[in-house]
Amino acid sequence: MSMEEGETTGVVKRFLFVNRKAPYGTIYALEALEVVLITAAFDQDVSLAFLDDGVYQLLKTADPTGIGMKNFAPTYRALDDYDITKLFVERESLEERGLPEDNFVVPVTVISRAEMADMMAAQDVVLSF
Amino acid sequence: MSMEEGETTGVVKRFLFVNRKAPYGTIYALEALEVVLITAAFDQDVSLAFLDDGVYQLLKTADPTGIGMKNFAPTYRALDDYDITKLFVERESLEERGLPEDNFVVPVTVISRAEMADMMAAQDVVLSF
Amino acid sequence: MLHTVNKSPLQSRTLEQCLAHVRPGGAVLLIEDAVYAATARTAAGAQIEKSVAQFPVYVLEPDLKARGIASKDVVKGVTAVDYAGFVKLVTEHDAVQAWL
Amino acid sequence: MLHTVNKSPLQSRTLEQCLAHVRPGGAVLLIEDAVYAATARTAAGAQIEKSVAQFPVYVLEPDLKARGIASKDVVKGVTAVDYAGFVKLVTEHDAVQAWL
Amino acid sequence: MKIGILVNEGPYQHQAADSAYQFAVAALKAGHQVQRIFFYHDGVHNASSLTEPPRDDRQIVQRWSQLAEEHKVDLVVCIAAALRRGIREQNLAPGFRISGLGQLVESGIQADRLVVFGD
Amino acid sequence: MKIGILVNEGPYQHQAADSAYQFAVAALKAGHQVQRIFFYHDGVHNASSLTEPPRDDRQIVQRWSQLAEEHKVDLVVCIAAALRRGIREQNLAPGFRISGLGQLVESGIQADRLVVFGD
Repeated sequence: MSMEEGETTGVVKRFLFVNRKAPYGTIYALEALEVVLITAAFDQDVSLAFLDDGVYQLLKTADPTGIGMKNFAPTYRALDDYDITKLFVERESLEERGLPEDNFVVPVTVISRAEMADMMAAQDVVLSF
Repeated sequence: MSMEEGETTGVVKRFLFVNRKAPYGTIYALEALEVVLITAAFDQDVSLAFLDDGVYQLLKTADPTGIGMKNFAPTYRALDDYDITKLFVERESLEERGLPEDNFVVPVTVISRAEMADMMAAQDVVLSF
Repeated sequence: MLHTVNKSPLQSRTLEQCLAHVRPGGAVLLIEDAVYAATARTAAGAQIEKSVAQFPVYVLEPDLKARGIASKDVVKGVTAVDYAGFVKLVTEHDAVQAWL
Repeated sequence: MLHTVNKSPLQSRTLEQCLAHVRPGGAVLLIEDAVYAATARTAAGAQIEKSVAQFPVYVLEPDLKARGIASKDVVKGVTAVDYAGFVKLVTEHDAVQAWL
Repeated sequence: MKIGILVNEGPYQHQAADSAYQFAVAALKAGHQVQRIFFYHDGVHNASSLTEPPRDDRQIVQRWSQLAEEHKVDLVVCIAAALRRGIREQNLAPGFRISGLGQLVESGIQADRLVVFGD
Repeated sequence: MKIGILVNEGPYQHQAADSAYQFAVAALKAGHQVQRIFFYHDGVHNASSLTEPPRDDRQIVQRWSQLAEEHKVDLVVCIAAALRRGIREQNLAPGFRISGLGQLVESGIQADRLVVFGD
């Protein structure tokens, strides 16, 4: 990314990236992460929401070598370098999938569906893939 | 299609085309129909199954001009020229969608889910899109 | 927030997930295959009928017509809009969230 | 008939549609995102546990591993197979039906 | 108002490219500015100069090119997604340009609304 | 046994192209004949010679070409679907050929099994 692209006259917007799809079955999770990393460099107020099958994206046990793919979950750790720490995971989505709250590749904040809805309503730009 | 392609040494197999997706939201219904028309020319034993959202493909009230697309449902009428008359529509799928049994662009046979399952089990080649 | 949904409620669980995340001031617009959700005599339609008491629900008319759904078969309380109406809804809400 | 399913049961209704159309002699193979259906402590998993009493249900192990699901979290009665096993299942059944 | 658009799916397979186009046309007609249309994921296929759909079907790629020409709409194709899927300068239709993901983020910042079309 | 394969989705966006490939490799390894792999719908994008994914990612198109070369697998791209989506002789990867839908029907007739991968 060039400096020129980064010039956006000091505007800071609340960007939300909504992750609702499972990893590997489609590329959405991986390419969404690529956008998040770029957005980080623009000094915006970035949040990530993981709900529905999107909660599967963060499992630290993932190992896609058997299907010839790369494990991209560790890339989420790079977000911390950009001070992106608002990773919200929906509790109800975890419960529906029988998943524990502590099996993720990065630190996350587990919130309720109602809190998720409130958080969504407070955003300026919502990107879903 | 060339004559050469049509030469398949007199083998007649039971071909089933499974249509489970709504029209227009995706191209699957249209491109599935294109395969059916080609298959007809190969003198195979062809059946079409419409279930789940696939039952929406045959509604005679469709009018996609407002979204810039062509109405392809009338093309189903061409099947009759090839003596393809085994068009099966699942009753339970209609009921779940609040649809009547007589609103289709071509004559169909409405069958139960159990009959649909039996019919599927009797096929040699099943194509789904 | 304007929430858009584009999946059939009979094939996908996206609509119910969306409806569970709408807040006061929010609205839902059904487009593409999600327009089937606005049809009467379906479970999704019954759900939508309940939702309209809490927030506005719109349906894109060109997508309804494409799929052969008559206006009389749209559940009560749902407002049909054309693409101009879609644009207007986008400008009237502070942001748009697509439920893909 | 070998039925393959590739959609997550938590996003799509495809799995339940497939299960309703399996006949004696038929079997189900869960691949791609459908492997989540074989996980314990989910509604789909409970459904699959009931199904295995009626017909064999298989799950593609490389897809399970890719998604970080441990073998111990797979519901009882479901058999994990690799791609060689997938091929073997295809040859053992007289036809294959993909539920897409 | 300035409106940005994101298209995540290719032409013909899903309706997303059609819906985005109809929305863009309606936005322009209502006097709004379509600040940018960004093509990501399979959306990059909307920029292929090599498509040749049946004559009686809508010409999706050509429609985009015309929109760019007539209304000076900025059509941007994500370079990473394009390389993955075989879209390059040599098969890029008129009116499109290939650039980085930063252009999408910039669109989110500069436009008053960002509308996403996908599957 | 003779096995035919149908691929309905493009590379990278959905896993279908990956699953089909892994299945084909396993079938060959087990001594079966992969009679034909037919690419339909967005599946035609699997034949694009212009894809250039990140180096550390799998090279889906190249993998197909190698399969064709090493095992004489017949890779057929549907001409109607390909024209709609911008795949032509000029951007066709090695080992693929463009032909009609009749080739898919023929595959269904001649192969002992037809396995479908899609979305």
